[in-house]
Amino acid sequence: MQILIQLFHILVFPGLLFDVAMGVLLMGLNNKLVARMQNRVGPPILQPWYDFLKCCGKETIIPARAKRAVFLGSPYLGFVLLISVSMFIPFAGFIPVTMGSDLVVILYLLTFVSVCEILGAASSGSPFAGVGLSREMVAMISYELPFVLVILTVARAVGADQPSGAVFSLEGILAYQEMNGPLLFSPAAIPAAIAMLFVIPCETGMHPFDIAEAETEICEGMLAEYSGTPLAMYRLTHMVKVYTMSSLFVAMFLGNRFTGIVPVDILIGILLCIAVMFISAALPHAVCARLKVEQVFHFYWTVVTGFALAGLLLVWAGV
Amino acid sequence: MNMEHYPILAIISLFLGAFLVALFGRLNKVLRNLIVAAAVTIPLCLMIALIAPVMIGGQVIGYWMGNWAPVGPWAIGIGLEVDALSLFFGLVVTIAVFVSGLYSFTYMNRDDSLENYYTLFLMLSGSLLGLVLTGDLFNIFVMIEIMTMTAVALTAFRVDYEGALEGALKYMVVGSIGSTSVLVGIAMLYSQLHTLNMAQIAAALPDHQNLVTVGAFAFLFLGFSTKAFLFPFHPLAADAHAVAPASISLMISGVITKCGVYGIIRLAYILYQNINEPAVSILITGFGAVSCFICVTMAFNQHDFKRLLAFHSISQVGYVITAVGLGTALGLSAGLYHAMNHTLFKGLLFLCAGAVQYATGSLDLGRLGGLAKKMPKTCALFLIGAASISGLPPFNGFFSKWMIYQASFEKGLDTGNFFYIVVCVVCLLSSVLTLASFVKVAQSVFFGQLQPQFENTKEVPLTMRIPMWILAVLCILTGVLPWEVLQKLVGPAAAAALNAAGYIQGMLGSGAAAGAGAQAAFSMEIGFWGPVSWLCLLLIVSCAVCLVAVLGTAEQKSPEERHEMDRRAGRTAAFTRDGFADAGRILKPAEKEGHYRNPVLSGTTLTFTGEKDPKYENFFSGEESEYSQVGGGDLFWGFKTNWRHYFQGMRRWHSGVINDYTRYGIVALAFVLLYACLFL
Amino acid sequence: MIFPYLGQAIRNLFTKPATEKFPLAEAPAAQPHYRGRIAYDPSVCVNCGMCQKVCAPQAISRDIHPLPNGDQEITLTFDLTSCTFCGTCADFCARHAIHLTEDYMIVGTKPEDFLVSGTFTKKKPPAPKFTPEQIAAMKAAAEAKKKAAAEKAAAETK
Amino acid sequence: MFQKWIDKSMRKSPWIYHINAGSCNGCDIELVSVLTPRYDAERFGFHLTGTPRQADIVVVSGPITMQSVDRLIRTLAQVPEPKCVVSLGSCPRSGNVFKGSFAIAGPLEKYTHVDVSVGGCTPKPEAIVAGLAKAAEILEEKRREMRKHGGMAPSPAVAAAVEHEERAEFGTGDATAVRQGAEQEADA
Repeated sequence: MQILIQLFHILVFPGLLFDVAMGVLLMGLNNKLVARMQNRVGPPILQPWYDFLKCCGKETIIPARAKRAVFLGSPYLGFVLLISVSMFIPFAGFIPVTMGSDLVVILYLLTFVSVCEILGAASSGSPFAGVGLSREMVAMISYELPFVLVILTVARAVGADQPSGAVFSLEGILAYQEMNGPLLFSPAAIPAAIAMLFVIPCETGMHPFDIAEAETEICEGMLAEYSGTPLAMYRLTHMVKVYTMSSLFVAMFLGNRFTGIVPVDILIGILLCIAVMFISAALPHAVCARLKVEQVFHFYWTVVTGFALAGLLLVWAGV
Repeated sequence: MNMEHYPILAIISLFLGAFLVALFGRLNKVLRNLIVAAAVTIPLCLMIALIAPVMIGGQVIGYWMGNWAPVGPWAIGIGLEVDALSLFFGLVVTIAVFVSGLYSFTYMNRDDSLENYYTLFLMLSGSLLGLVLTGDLFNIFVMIEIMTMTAVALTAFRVDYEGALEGALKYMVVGSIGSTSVLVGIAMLYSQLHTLNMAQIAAALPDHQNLVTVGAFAFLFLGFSTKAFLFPFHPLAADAHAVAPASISLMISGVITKCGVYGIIRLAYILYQNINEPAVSILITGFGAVSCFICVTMAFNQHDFKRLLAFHSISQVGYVITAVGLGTALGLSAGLYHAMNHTLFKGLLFLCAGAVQYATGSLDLGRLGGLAKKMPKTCALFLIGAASISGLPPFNGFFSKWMIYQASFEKGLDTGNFFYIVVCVVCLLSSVLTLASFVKVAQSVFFGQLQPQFENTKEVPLTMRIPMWILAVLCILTGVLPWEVLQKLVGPAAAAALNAAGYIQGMLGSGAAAGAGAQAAFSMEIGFWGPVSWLCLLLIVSCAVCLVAVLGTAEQKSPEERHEMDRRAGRTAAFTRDGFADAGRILKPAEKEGHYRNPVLSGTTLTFTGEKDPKYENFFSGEESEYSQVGGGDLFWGFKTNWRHYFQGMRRWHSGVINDYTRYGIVALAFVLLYACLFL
Repeated sequence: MIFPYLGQAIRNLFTKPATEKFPLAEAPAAQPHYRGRIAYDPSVCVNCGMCQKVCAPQAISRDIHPLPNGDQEITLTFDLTSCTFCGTCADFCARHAIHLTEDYMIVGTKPEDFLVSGTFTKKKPPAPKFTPEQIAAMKAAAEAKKKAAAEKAAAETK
Repeated sequence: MFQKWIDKSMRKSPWIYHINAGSCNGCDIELVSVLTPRYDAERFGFHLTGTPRQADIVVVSGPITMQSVDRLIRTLAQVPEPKCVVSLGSCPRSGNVFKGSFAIAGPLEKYTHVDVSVGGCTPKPEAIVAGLAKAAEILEEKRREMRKHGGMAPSPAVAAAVEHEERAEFGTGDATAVRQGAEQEADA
């Protein structure tokens, strides 16, 4: 019986189906909000779902030069890895996999998901994909530094009184927030939260920072040679990553169990995810133009790292 | 024959093998290979046999050569001391020696005078094993000398290879600085303590502390860090590894650096037991972190596959030294675990580089590309190695790096010293840069477009791939079962290093005393990470995804089937527009022939004479797809432009001139001496 | 990295979007003098061919098909896919048979969706009442009468 | 299982790839203006992509100049099935004022079957939106037919042949020659 509940948790509620549904919802809302901010009607909320279905229906062309196994395999591997990441992140009190979710493990799994996309691009053998994957790598280098600093800050802020000095596991962080309120309200964590809000658009490749899939400059960059179901899987990974990152932010800074009543918690959790997505992804998308490669790198290693370092120093000083 | 004699037997079998190959090697090839194979497998079996008593039993083997038992407190003869730490490094050495020997049977078959090669190779392996197992300080110096000289000779084995002699010369000159500083250190210690046996030194040192022993510490530390190619000495590592044959660069980067690490651990944890002093810990961790960061950024720009791997091996050794320098139990076990992982995945990567060189003859990242289709198995092996070194979860690099971050962060919090937080961030950052450079290698060697001249490269023979598969399987095993490896191998080794009393008692006691060797009492409160249960989680989710994928999409027919279906159903091309004719005839949109190439109608698609079906060609915004590989130097443009001043400084600094490198060595020696006198 | 128009973007969230409801509602009318689809009134046309002569992209084709009773059945086809909607034909048409309407929804899947044609039959001009000989004779009679009148006038003045 | 949904979703998310075969850029700016807030084609899921691999509707503008024929043919071949071709403005369909010039390589019909044409020399954005919506519907039918034919939409040539017979009486081509061409090819 326990297995069935476990399977339900893995495959349906906080697992596969819920992630996909939330990913589609968040991406649809994101497009709608961006459109409304640009004073136009914007696509229906379920548009990402129609895009996914349409891509599934299309023919899959495998270029002669591509390495077939890696070309077809890496989209699915990337998606499955991302679902396993989103299962580490507790949502509204539900921890789908009782395996102890650790921030460093999540950091490295997210890196693995981007590596899968890079492998797919490399295996397609197209020069556009080559440029795309080099830009994706530069983007990864640029957002990894602030992301690491934020993780260290949160671990220190939560674990100050613990014997080991730092709590990296998300359950510990949530337990701490249950006792003394969301982390966001303590002054030390505000710069770290701002830094994290900047990291989310670059990690998920949203508009101002999507130097890897710039459709105008390098013809869809990494996905230049993809069509059909592999392309659908990559776009689905892109959508679910938006959900994973915003639910990670909610788990890290806003806590999980708000009222104790499960359905209400889930609703609040969803609304918070939407709010985080709006601030971090929709606003910059509607307002800014795409940055150049070294502008992204320069911006992340000076402004965003400045916020993250300020957070770390504040926490270090024991505020 | 009880297992007292196993250590000396292992060392002797290697040296004996070297001697026999020198004698009979020239006679016939098969005999020579047989001797080498025997000489290489015996120590491995002996070391594995020793695991049970030493690692799990916790016994410390003290073995006096020539049965010169100690007289009272004074140790006269040379003693072999094998505790869990020595055995751990012994295992690492013998695995690398076994794999490298197996690999060089086929890898070197295109060279000549191979008996010299195998003599030097077995001498090198014997000296490495001797260095690790000996309990006598001067014996360590003797083994270091043999190791350096044979490594120099082997680096220059392919004399005609461009840069081989220069690399070997540099290695000899700067290597000898290291050896002489070790010798000076030993002399200073001997002058104070009148003994050379490490256990006795460890016992006598605490009450003989004066300026001379502090100077000896500085000399010894610098000598060992030269062997480990740490910060000021790392450029020569790149020159030496890049030109040596692949099996030898595996030995240099995988094992010789580990002996430098072993020396530093022995020095700081057992002899002087001063690792917990903040000054010593900061010195060692500082060296480790700086060499880790500088070598990763240097590796970023390399154009040669093996030079890039060389710089990466020094940055990984930097990780190990950082972890070792922390002094906490968690830090030391993280360092040891990463040392073992490093030998495995770095060996695998060097053997892949050797395979690429064997198959295509070139290692230039700018010219290679698209080898995945020609050498699929080597590409798979390379991906396993690259995933392990960049620390992706199911592979072994991840767990040890994670332990290092956790250890350095907690050390920073306990001591309240912000230096360790900076070290932790630098390590995390180097991990991303490692991943970046291996993405660069993957794109410019295996993926991307194949250059016409490498059209007929073939896969390397199976005998070369077996050692690579051994290393790959070990990489995956140590990655998927981290807790077992920690309990069985790394834990006892760390415990042995931490309790110096056990070491002394083991040696000077009744020679086979049952030392303490209790399981390390350090608390391993790493966040829980069960890779096995994570993998079955992956399995469940991937089954669900594949189920949906199979149901959802229309079945994809291959182009030939589709063509056949068209033909059978009579649906063929007969364009009806007035400018057309039936299939096959060249269309003449414009009457004049001129430069313009007429499209030909073939089947259902319009193509051009002599050009492949554009549908399956890469998208070149309409142009005919010709060779234009994006790889090697033109990747990571954004990062390089932002850091161009740093990289220009690095290029000026790594001038490649021997006197510059020796000057850096002397400056480093002066700095360490000054630092030791001031702070220790 | 600055965030321009942030305030404007937030305000837009709460204002009505400026998008036309085109496909859901019917298409908005074009500007007053928009040159759209060609309308050809065959009844007025006299087949002078001026429009065909001045049409730059030769979009207009004329097909004159003689009928058995001598009439001509003339069809003019305007091929909208090769028309640049410059309106020159409408200006030069003396009979104002062609004028460009404001219908811009020129969308079609088959070529003949874009063909505007009109046919009219040009009556055979009525046969002259007199045959040429009769005309010659009548002419001769007229002159004779004129001559006679002139002689009579001359006689009276003498 | 999802097949019906997928057919419907073909109409709901048609992605556009624009090929400029020598156009005067009048139609190009009109096409891009379709995505602006005033006309907002994104309401119906239209999305301008960078590669033909991700395209469903290929919009061609301009009178197929000599230089652009190679590129047009290669790019059209690289679009995955079911695809639609939309000609924008009157140039692709007839060459407009450049008809008969040495520099253009004939109407678009010569290289592929044009599904929808949007007339007007720079057609108004509403006309383009209507044309694209029409193409989206055709996409859905093509997808349904593709499923019946087992993964391969009827090749454009056949569609052209069938369509030509209806127009045979229009007198621009001899239908019978067409059928012989088909049989000849069939048994070859």
